[in-house]
Amino acid sequence: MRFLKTLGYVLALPLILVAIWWVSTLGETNFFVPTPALLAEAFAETWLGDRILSDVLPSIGRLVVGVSSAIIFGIVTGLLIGSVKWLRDLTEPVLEFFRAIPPPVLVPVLMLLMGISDSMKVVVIISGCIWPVLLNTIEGVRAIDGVLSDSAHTYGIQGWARVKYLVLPSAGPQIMAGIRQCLSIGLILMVISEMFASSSGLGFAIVQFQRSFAIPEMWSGIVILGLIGVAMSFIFQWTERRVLRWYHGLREVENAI
Amino acid sequence: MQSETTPAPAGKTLPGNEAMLSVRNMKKVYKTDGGDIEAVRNLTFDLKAGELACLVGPSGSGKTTLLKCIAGLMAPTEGEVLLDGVKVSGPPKKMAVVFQEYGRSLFPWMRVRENVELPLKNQGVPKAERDRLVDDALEAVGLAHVPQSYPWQLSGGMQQRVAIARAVAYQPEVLLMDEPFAAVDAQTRADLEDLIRTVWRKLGVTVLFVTHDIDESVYLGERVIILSSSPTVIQEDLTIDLPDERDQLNTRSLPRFTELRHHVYEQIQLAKAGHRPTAAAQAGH
Amino acid sequence: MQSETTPAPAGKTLPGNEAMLSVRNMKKVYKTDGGDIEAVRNLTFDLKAGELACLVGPSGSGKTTLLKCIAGLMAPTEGEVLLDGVKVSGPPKKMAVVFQEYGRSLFPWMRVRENVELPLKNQGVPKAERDRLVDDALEAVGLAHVPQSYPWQLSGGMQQRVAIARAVAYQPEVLLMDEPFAAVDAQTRADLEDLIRTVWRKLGVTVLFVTHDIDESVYLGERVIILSSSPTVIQEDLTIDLPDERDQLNTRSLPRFTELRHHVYEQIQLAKAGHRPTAAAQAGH
Amino acid sequence: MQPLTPIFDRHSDRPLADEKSSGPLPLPRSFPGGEKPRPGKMRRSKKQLPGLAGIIGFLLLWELIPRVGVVEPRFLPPASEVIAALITDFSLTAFWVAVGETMLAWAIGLMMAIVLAVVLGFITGSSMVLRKFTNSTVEFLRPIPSVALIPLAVLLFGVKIESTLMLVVYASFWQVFIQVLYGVADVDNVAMQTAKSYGLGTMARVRHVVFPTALPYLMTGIRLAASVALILAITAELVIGSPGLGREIALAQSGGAISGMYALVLATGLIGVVINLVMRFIERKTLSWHSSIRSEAIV
Amino acid sequence: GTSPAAKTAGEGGLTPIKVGVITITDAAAAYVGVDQGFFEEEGLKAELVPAQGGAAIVPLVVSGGADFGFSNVTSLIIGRSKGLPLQIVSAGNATTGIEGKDFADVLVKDDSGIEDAGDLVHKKIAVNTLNNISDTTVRAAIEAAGADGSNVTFVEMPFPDMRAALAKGNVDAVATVEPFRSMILEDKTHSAVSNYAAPLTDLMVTAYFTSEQMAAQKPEVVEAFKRAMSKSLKYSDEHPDAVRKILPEFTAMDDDLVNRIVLPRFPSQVNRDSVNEVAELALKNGLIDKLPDMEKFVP
Ligand SMILES: Nc1ncnc2c1ncn2[C@@H]1O[C@H](COP(=O)(O)OP(=O)(O)OP(=O)(O)O)[C@@H](O)[C@H]1O
Ligand SMILES: Nc1ncnc2c1ncn2[C@@H]1O[C@H](COP(=O)(O)OP(=O)(O)OP(=O)(O)O)[C@@H](O)[C@H]1O
Ligand SMILES: O=C([O-])O
Ligand SMILES: [Mg+2]
Ligand SMILES: [Mg+2]
Repeated sequence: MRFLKTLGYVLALPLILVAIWWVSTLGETNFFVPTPALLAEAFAETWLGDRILSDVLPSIGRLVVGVSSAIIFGIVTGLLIGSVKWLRDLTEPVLEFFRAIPPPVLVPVLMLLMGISDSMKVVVIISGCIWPVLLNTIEGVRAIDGVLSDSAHTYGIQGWARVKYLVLPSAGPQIMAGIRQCLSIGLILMVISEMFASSSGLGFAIVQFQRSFAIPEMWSGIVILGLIGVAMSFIFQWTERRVLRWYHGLREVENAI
Repeated sequence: MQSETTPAPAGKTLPGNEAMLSVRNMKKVYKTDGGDIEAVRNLTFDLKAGELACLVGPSGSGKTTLLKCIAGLMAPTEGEVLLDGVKVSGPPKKMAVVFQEYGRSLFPWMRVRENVELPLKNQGVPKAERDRLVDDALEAVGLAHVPQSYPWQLSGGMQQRVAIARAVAYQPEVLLMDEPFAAVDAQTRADLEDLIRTVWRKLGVTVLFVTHDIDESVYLGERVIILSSSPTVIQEDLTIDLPDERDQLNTRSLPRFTELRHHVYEQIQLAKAGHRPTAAAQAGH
Repeated sequence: MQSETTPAPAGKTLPGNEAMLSVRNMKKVYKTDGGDIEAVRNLTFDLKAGELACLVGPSGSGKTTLLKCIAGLMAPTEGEVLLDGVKVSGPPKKMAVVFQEYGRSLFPWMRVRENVELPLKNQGVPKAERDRLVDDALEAVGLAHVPQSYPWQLSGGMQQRVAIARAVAYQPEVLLMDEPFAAVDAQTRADLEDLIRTVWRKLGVTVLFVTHDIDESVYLGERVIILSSSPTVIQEDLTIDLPDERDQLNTRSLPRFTELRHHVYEQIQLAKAGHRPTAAAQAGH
Repeated sequence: MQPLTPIFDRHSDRPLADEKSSGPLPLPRSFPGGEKPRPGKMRRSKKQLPGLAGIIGFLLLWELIPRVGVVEPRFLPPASEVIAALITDFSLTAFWVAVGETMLAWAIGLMMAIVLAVVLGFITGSSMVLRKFTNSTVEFLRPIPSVALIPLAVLLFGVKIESTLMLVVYASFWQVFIQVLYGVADVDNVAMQTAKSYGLGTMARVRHVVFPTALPYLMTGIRLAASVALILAITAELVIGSPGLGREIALAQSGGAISGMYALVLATGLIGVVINLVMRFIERKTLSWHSSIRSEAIV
Repeated sequence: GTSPAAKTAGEGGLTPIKVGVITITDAAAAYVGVDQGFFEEEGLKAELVPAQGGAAIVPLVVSGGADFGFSNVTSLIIGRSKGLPLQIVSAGNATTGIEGKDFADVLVKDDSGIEDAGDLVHKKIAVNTLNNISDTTVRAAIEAAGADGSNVTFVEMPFPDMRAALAKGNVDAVATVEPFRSMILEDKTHSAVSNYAAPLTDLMVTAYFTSEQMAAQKPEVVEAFKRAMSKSLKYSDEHPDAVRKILPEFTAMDDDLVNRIVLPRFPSQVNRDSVNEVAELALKNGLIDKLPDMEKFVP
């Protein structure tokens, strides 16, 4: 019963949207906007074969490596920068500088420094999706309640213990917001990283389809991206409910009316 | 550096190295965008090791400010705080603080037991001893039945008792408590008062105890330090000459108890009315 | 649905439409991942319009829970709360609540004055009247000098007084207060007690006042409702037959005052000790 | 014939009068009115010092990498060369026209994204049902790269600013939206109950309780979105070819003007730094009550 | 959508048209034509809309956002075979047909040991677009040299990045065009094969196109455009100096580079045989499933 309800929530809006799309593409045909049937057909033809192995899986592999490195690196640096005021003052302008550089101009530089390799693509992914984690961690660390921080301080909880028992849990909700952003940006950058110096991958395939006017196939690739996004996000939300159990409990009790 | 209308107000001081805790000419000014706020003007007093002193004073007189300076959480604007002769510049070791904002001082992501256990764990106290200390403390504050609850699942008074249990289990050398019984009922309060005295006697801990309850200050303390209203100086530093053995029924019905509480009450009323002590009006009465 | 060992505990009820506030067989169970917690088992009592009742009970006995149910912030698990004969299903109009967690109930992004002003502004009270009400309320709680401070720039007691000022300025018909004086000093407390009685008499507001201070409950209330320990029933519903005109010195020295406070004290001790009332043991003493 | 603004023609430089001395991108003043006494100014400029040190350190590193031969200078010119090229750019009208185009797309796009995301975020965030109902769709749409939408954008709007705007809005919307969702969920129970019990209606609660609570999250979202919007504005110009810094970068690349290209990239990064300074300034004003700001004020 | 060109004649009775172009040497003839007034002579007021390649230009033309577009022939063949109603109306540019003196080359390092197309087997070659004209012609050249054309690795890389990639050894060869060809030749490199000149005869690399809809609705505008382009191409082919003069106006090449590069030919007639040949090559390489209907594609 609860499962059905959840399923209803997950599927209701997508079904409505597909229905709207279906109705609105009934009459005319636009080359760049395929009908649902055409898209479904293209999807089955394109992806339900060895492309899963040759294009999708390697991409997901790079994505996972990139996103997890970004999360870890973002949290660690964020903790440092968030807790040490002078470090924040020192690094903020440089970080802001890099944050504003578009990946398409960053990639050639990375290619210069690292050559054409998987690790270059992973670095592209990291370079883009680390920011939400980093910024949210910094802000989360800065927002720690003063009384709580004082309590930890007086009981001699410092260094790693402070991070583990105070800083991470307290900044947790905000860090989670950052991670959630990080996942989808990582996916976007996976596509962008495969637009340069590559010859396979999901992003590469989408760009190829776009260039060769295989429009239904291109959209079907985008659908795959969306589905990966949904899958990652569900895994993430499941994890989050557990990691932040106290938080959701704290916020949701007493909301009976 | 004293203005002439407010003579140097001072509590009891001790010679040389007898003092455990020394507050010397402490002044605290808060800087805000609306201008400076002089919360504490000048405080000087000593606490000797193992002393139990109560601190009373009107609301907003700087009790919390003073405690935070002693705990090394804030730097005084002028003057200094010495602990065992060493200037306090950060939270000292083996000091426990029960904050007035008890609700915000508990870690909402930890269960009650974990909250109490954390400082001990952090100190590397072995598991067995830690368990014993935590169990005893929770038992003592009457919370042995909720170790697995989160703080936000508890009532206000229960939260406050968790904070007290945490401080007691920590077995500190110096214990600072900021209105620790404000949220508990009369009976529990009496029990907790006795708990503090027991702990104090057993461990020989130095206690500075902020309270608004005048009876409580007299019942608990060996000394009651009365603060003037802000900008704060010491209104009076009163020795409580009641017998060392105290109990709720007998001690409170002693005539001397009534005398003392009357005296404290008067002094607080004076303080609230803005009366400030003269340099001469120091020491016991 | 009563278990046989705990007979229907009930406070005073009124016939038909005389009651302003009716609590009927209220039960509250908190669902947690560690199992259900039965905070309140069964409460029934009425308050007539313009009555001032105090609520006392051991820490964790469900006073805050009860207040939140009355304020329509939580739904009782069983039973109901009626206000003017209408079932409460959301926060009713013209009700003001002073929360036990005063610190968290003030908006940190608003200055003191804005905090007090907000409910009035929200009601569309004209500027001039609003200013007058806010000024009066801040004056009454002794905070006329800090309207431009943020709550977190105030001491604990000052924050609590801001919350009181907000409730008083709102001019509610029903006023619920959850240990509103816990953080203020004795003298301020006395002043605020008199303030509440003045406001109550002037506006004819119905007040339910939670306190841990037994003297306070007797001094303030026309009635003291004593709760048992959790799972909660009513231990006793006591009428305070003191003269209507009360003042801090005289009222508190009346022999009847001492009698009443002793009685309340005993009942709370019983409640704490786990004693539960029998069905017969109702009404005045 | 429309002015074909190529990479601002280096042959017909039309220096803007006093552009350099007046400072092309004035740093925001950190205090209103500027009537604060000198010490305030001193403190502020002292506060910027470490940041300046960080920048200088970065530039030194950049200078060194090509100089010691990690990469060849003709592919990654040393910082000094690029800065020189950038300073030349500063005196060209066409550069400022391109910056203007990009900043226009950035500002309009970011504004639209913020307004949309705030409105939809607050509506969605305040209702459990709505949040569950839209969850899967939101998660599906978020990872769709703006660049994949280029044909659709061109189809709808042609090679005009609207195309760039669509991509900018699409990409930066999600940054703000998700932050708002989390911010709305962060409301303190006691604060919310206080508002309810004093009869504040839904709108009043959103305004007085939910919004201030979500504000720190929102500010982070806006800071994220601000740079994503800048990135997308430039990428769209780069890929679609609509006018602005991105097209200038593409032109510089295709003309082999490596220093010129990096000068533009440097300019992009500097715009990012300036945007952040402005954001920090706004944050100090709007979040002065928040523990992240006030704890620093006290220490 | 209906183009405004037919209805609204601008001042002087000129019909405004929009032409989506890429700002590269290949499209120079259109700029020369506008400069020389050939479009006005035919009653057209041409606005050249710079865009960044097929991804933007094709939807632009199909949606009526531009009346004509410029693209490489292979892309048009692919689009046509996927069902896009594209029609070639004019030649764009063509190979010089002279090995080693064409505007496109596969360049390799001098010390690579690669001397001709046959040596490219097993190598990694950068092309700017995979599955398009470059890789198919390179493969054809390798096969023409008697080697196995399926045994090379192509990687996609924007032209501007190829020089560094080759120098760093990230790739073994780069299939490049002017002006990058001339820049890369400054390093110690040489041509392994001129991939546009060698394998096919008289290759027409790019073309101007329109949509069938436009061709049906405003045949007179299309005819006028054809005539104007024909004149422009002829003039450009005969006056390389005029081409070199105009290049700095829409690319970022400096004078020195402009004078060094090899210009393509600008044939005034569409070479249908070449289109056929390219289409067959595309079919062979699996870029398309069936040959386009030449009658409709190149009427
Ligand atoms: N962060 C702050 N910024 C500005 N002023 C402050 C700050 N904290 C405290 N104050 C001011 O300092 C004075 C003393 O405050 P403090 O909290 O020490 O009083 P207190 O004696 O603990 O009062 P209470 O009994 O009400 O808790 C008050 O006037 C208060 O407004
Ligand atoms: N959110 C919650 N989740 C689970 N249990 C709760 C929650 N809130 C309160 N309780 C439990 O309900 C009981 C009554 O709590 P309540 O806060 O009403 O007590 P109280 O009478 O106000 O106590 P105090 O005087 O200490 O404030 C307690 O046992 C408490 O642990
Ligand atoms: O949406 C982006 O393509 O970054
Ligand atoms: Mg205090
Ligand atoms: Mg309570």
